[in-house]
Amino acid sequence: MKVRKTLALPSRATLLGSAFVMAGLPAMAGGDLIWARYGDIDSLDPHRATSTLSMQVWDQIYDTLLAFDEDGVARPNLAESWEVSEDGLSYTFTLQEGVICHDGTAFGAEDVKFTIDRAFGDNPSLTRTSWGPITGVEVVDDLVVTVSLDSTFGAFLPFLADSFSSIVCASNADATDFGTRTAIGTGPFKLVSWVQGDEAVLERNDDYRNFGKPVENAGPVHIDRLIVRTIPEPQTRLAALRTGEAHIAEPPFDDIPDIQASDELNLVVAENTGQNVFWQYTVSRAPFDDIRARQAVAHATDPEMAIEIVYGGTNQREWCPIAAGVFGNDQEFCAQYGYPYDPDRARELLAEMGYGPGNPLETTMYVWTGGNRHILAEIFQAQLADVGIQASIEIMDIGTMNARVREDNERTGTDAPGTFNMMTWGWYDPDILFALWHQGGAYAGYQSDELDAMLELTRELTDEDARLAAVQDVIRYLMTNAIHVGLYTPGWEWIFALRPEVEGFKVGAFLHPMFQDVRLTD
Amino acid sequence: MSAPAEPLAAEARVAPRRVLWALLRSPSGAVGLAIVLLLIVVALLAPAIAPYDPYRMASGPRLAAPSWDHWMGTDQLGRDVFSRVVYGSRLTLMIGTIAVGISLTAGLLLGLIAGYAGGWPERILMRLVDVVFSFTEIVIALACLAILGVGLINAMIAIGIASIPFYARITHSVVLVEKNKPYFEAAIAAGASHLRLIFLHLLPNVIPTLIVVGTLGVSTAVLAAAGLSFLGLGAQPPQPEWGFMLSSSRDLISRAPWMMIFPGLAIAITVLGFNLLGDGVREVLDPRQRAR
Amino acid sequence: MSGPLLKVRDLSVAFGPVQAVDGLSYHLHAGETLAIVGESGSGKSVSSMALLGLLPQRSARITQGEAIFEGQNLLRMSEREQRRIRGNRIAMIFQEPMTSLTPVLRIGQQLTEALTEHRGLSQRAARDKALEMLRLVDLSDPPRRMLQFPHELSGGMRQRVMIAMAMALEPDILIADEPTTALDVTVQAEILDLMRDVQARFGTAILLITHDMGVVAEMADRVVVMHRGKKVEEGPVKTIFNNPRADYTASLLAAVPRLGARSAEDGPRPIIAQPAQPGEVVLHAEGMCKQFAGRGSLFGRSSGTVAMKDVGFSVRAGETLALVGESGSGKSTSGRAVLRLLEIDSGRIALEGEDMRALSSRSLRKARRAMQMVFQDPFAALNPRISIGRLIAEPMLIHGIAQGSELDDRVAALLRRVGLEPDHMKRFAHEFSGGQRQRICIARALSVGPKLIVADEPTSALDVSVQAQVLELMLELQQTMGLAYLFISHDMAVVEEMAHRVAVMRQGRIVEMGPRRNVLDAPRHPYTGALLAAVPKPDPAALRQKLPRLNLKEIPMGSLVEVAPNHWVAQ
Amino acid sequence: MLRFIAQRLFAALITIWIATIAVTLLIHLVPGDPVRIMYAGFQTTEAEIEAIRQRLGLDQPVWRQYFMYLGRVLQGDLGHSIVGSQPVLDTLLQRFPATLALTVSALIIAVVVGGTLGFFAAYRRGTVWDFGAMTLAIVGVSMPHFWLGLLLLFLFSMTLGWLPVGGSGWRNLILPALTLGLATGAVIARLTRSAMIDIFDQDFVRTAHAKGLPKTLVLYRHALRSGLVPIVSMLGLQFAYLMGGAIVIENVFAWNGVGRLAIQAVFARDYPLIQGFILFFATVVALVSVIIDVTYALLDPRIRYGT
Repeated sequence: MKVRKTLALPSRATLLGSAFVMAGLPAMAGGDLIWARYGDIDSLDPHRATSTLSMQVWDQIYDTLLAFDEDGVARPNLAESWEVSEDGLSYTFTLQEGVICHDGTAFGAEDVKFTIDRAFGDNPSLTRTSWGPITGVEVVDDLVVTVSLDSTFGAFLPFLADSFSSIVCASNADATDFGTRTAIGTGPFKLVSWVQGDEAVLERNDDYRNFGKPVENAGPVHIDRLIVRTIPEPQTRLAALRTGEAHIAEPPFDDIPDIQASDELNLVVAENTGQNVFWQYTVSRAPFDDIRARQAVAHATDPEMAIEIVYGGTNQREWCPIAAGVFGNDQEFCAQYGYPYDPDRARELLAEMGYGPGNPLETTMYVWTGGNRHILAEIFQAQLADVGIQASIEIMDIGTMNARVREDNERTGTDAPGTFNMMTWGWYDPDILFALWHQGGAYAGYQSDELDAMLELTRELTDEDARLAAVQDVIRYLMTNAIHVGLYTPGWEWIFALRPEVEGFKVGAFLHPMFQDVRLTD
Repeated sequence: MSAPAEPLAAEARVAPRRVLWALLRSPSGAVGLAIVLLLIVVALLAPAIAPYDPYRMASGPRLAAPSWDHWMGTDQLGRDVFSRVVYGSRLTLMIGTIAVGISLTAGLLLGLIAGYAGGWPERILMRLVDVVFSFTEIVIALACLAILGVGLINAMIAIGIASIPFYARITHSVVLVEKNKPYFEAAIAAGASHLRLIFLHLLPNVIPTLIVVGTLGVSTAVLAAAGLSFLGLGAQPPQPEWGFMLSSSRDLISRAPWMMIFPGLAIAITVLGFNLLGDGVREVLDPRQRAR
Repeated sequence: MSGPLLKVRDLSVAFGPVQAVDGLSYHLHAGETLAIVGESGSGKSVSSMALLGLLPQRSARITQGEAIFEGQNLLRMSEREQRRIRGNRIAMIFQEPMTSLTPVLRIGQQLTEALTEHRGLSQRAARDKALEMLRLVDLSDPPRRMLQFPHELSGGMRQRVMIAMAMALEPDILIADEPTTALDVTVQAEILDLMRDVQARFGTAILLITHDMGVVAEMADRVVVMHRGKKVEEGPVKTIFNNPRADYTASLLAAVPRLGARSAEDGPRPIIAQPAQPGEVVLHAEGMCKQFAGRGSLFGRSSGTVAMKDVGFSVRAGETLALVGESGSGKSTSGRAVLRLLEIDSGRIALEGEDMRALSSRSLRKARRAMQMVFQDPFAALNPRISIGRLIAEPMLIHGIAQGSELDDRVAALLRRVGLEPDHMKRFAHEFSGGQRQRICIARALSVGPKLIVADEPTSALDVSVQAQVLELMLELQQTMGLAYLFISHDMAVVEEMAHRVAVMRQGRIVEMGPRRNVLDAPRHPYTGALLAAVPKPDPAALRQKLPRLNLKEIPMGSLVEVAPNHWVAQ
Repeated sequence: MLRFIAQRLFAALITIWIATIAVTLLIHLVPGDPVRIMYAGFQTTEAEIEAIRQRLGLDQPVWRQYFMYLGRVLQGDLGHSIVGSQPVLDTLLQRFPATLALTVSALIIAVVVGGTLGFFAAYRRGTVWDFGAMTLAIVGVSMPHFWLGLLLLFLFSMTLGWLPVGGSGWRNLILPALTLGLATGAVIARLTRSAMIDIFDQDFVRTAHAKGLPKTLVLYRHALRSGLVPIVSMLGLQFAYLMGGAIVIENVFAWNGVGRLAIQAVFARDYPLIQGFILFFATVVALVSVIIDVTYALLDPRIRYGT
């Protein structure tokens, strides 16, 4: 049983280790590292975007109060230490001394207050609820800050290790172009320029010091510049890697076996990503207001076969509504309530509902673009067709899909059949379930006071064991009701192909790439 | 689009039988007609021609190169590319018919009305048409898709709407020429009513040009739809639409080039067919062209 | 060196299977003018283009024959040798002066390039020569002309430029292919004068290709008559005109209307025994004005062109009023205005006493029964996609005159009336010749029993022999049915044949109007006089005087004053 | 001539003005709630959605929205994109040089290749050369340009490894410019051929031949110079099509111009960005057509000397 998985770079990635060994030749200092990705960041403002692509760049510019260690546990980082009040409603953080923002100003309590106030300001953070029930921030002195909560919040500390809580220096307040041309943080790199859709150029922050990230180098990074370039086509990225136009990139999935077989490129496959992919249904309307329809879809699909075909074993079946590596994830526990591939059972359920060979259940499956998910969807579509569910596929951007799902869930008074979708989330804590399923959360339709109460409990409890039990209650509830049916993990941007000259590249828990140790050898 | 902006000569009245015969004698017309007929036959007989179910996965091994079993190889889900290309012809014909149907009907009416009415309604209408035309079809189509949302049917509608200005302009220019011919004044002098003038006198003289333009328009529509599908805005899986097949072959271009080559060829040949047919019809209907 | 300058023997040219020129032979002596005359399709242009290798290379083929010029066969020369002859020894001018000059090049360059090419003159010398030539062809301010572009010159000026260009190298032969056909009659006269001057000066032989017997009579020393690709007759101009041997020549000459032939008569030639005489006033128009808007832009309108100013006339039943004038005089505008095919700015039009401009569009459609139109171009006047029968039936259908089999009977009767077969009904316009089409147009106009027919240059697109037949039909119809004609034409001879009364138009105004005899035989307005003097006479014996130069500024263009009973002249 | 330029500029302004109306209406034609669709991220409350609606002015009547929008456009403010909330105009201007580089180099390729092919096909009309050139052209016209792009990519980048596959820089420009240029060149070849055939059939060409001028002189001085007028006049439209084609080609080659931005915007239903793009596109096309109109007016003395 693996409740938590350590950040073990999997066996294939031990090539990396051997690269270290081979590096008897001295590593070159400096150089530009080009990291090619399929898409660009949406914003440099950590309050204005939610995409993994954005977070991974924020990590390089900003730093966080806490940091996840290799096991995904929040550890001190910019905050050297903290104290929790008796009632658990007030957290006092003591900050590291001598940290300097990119513009040269000293980092301190004001910056923390600025960041949190901003997240709750006029144009609040898109992930505001995940900050927790914060009521106020008080600057005690330059390096001490107190955050007050309305109620206890079990996910508070993990959140402070996540990129959404990146500390934005107060000196950004004067910049009208914050988020586009200005981004002052305390992270390992400074922003040089960003051309949207093209590339962001970052340069080494010579004042950077690492306190809590699980890397060896505590000082400034070795490379001179990090260039984050957008190359949407997988083949193009691969070619760019091969020609040296890029150093790190996500390879095309179909080429992974070839890459593994040759030693031309190295692979780093992140685990403990916090990502999972699941079925989500429009529960408010027919046909998915009937649990049998939801169960039929779940039984009719065979994720193991599909991911084997599409991803060739680089990811795993995920039974739980939260991803492996996240607190509360337990495959064995979840599997008891899961829906194994069982087309006969699916047909039975459908027959009970009055569907049959001449009368298929017609619905629509939403999928978001990229990561070969459209192929996966086609496989699922065929599997569903096999039991008598006719699902048309609509492929759309993740933003559009979120909107459509929300619209579908909230729309009432219509005869239009409900839809279902291959939803994806990446999160560091089971608190995601609150954000998704609590009333006012992402998915309306299947909400009840009962579930709300269970979810609230997962937030309020701070004791690990008690919280675990509460989380598992929620999981059981979601799974037995076939509301949130896990499919696989991880889901996107978790495989990195590296040119052999790249050394020391690490991907931390919950998919935080770290360049602190990276060197370019000749 | 490279269709004739100028109307065909009105003298070019050729009996339907002779059109076909003349068409067969012009090299481009004959080849074009052959390709288009082939496309229609393939579309109609798709179930008989395709050796496999175009949607069935694992009809063969995944990403198999072309062979006796799979003439055009298989795709990443083991579907038979040849069968998918065959079934794709149905979608292609549908795209051509619907998109051109929309734009032709609307453009024809707009152009006829504007050209016939004259005066300020004409000026305003045609100014508007010119402006929209200058946005180019793809941008209008994108705007339509932004409104309607993605999908093959929406893409067809979007392409249809996007080409309306083109047909309106052509119709208008033909109407202007025809309207200034004495036969039209003769009809006015005979006391003909508006409807008679529009539908009995103008329309038959506009139609031949529009047949040519419409035929060429099918090729434009097919190209545009394939383009939108290629961008992911048109056909959705598992539709065996050629442009969409091309786009899903992109990631496999070096591993399975056949996935890119055959659907692309299918588009090119179809478009070529309609282009040749359009050129052929124009040659037949326009004696000035024939003299060349 | 004596003997002919150019000897053409047995020349045949084929366009695909069609034999355009069939065994043509003639010769041309130095300094003489040889006219090749024929109707459209006779092969006269093709034969001359063949001499210079200007036939379209892909479609035309010289099947046999030779053209000996200075001992060399022009037809068998290499491209290079041909080029040395072209423009240099044999020059050519064409029918359409508006399109024969390159629009994007200055006149100067077009004049000098052949000089530098053939003579190797320096730019400066070529320029001097070009200026000299422009002076020679009587163009004002030559240095300025050199810098102008073709579109800045009028048609007559361009043809002068063409002549200057052709004559600059002092060629031995000038081929003039319908050089004046596209020009107004007064301009034509000037150009013909100029050609004669130039010929006298340089001693050039002219090969004149034309369909106009008047031009032939004025210009030619000898004539070759062609018909359907073959030469039917050749001889000195006087012989051809006075004693034509071939029937075709004779009939051609007979069909040519001669100005002055009917000067002794009051009205047109009677075709039937008891021709209808002019009766009640059918059409009365007065004070018609029309200004065409300038190029419309959203900033406003540039001042437009005046098409018609204070035009008024009346036409009686059984009477023909002819509107004559040169291009742009407003005669067609007047005709269309009367039918309300275009809206006039002011004025009154009354048809049988009813104010046409006051009618609603619905009642106008009804009123149109009383007036019909016959157009210039019979090829364009018939909807190509509607059968002849339906076209003729259409006005009757619209006005509810007949239906079903009665309609068919009427159409058949009308076809017979204009000299066509009833079984032509099912055919389409393109299956008929030009003359037949014009008959169909007339039948269609007649179908609703109109009182007035506006005929806008009804024969100017037709060959002379066909023209004569159509005119006769029109006369016969008028005399039997008492039709009123508003007959629009630029051809004074045709007008003389058709009209009871004549109105002469210039620049949108009527400058003279009165009985035909008065106006044509004793014109009171200088412009009418000039117009009449410019008409080439198809009579080689007639001696031609130099045209009097009109001082355009002094032509009276004021309101009409009655100088004799019913004879009005602008003051 | 000045009057002509003023007229053309005025027409361009009308185009742009109508474009502003069109893009304002666009957002109202969207079925459903555009704000919901745009801001569907995560954790937006009803109150926030209402606030966004107000900020975008969507709670106002349409006509007022239009004037608000127009007012902002006149100040050079095209609003902020939803994704990343960047100023739309900045984003477009940042990306436009790439599109301009692509379209201009493609236009040059198209004119050189297509113009030459069309000219010689017209000159050698009816010969094997003509047939060959026109076969090539019609195949070029019929080929989907994204497919041509993929084929070139496959050949030059994947198989031969001569050229890079994507990204910025002049070497990366070669393939997309070639693809777009060849596709447009095929169209231009056909247009040029028929324009030149019209010219060759003109009386003045016959006049020039009759003067005994050498063929090349007739060809270049008389025919080609006259032919340039109709050919240049059709380039305006071709440029618009090039800009349109660039949208697809930029996506094939990951060329980072406004076209790729547009597609991303459509996918994300980022309406302010879509609106801005359409307006921007219309403006560029309108201005380019003014430039091209003025160019051909300069070539054509009939317009230059205002008749």
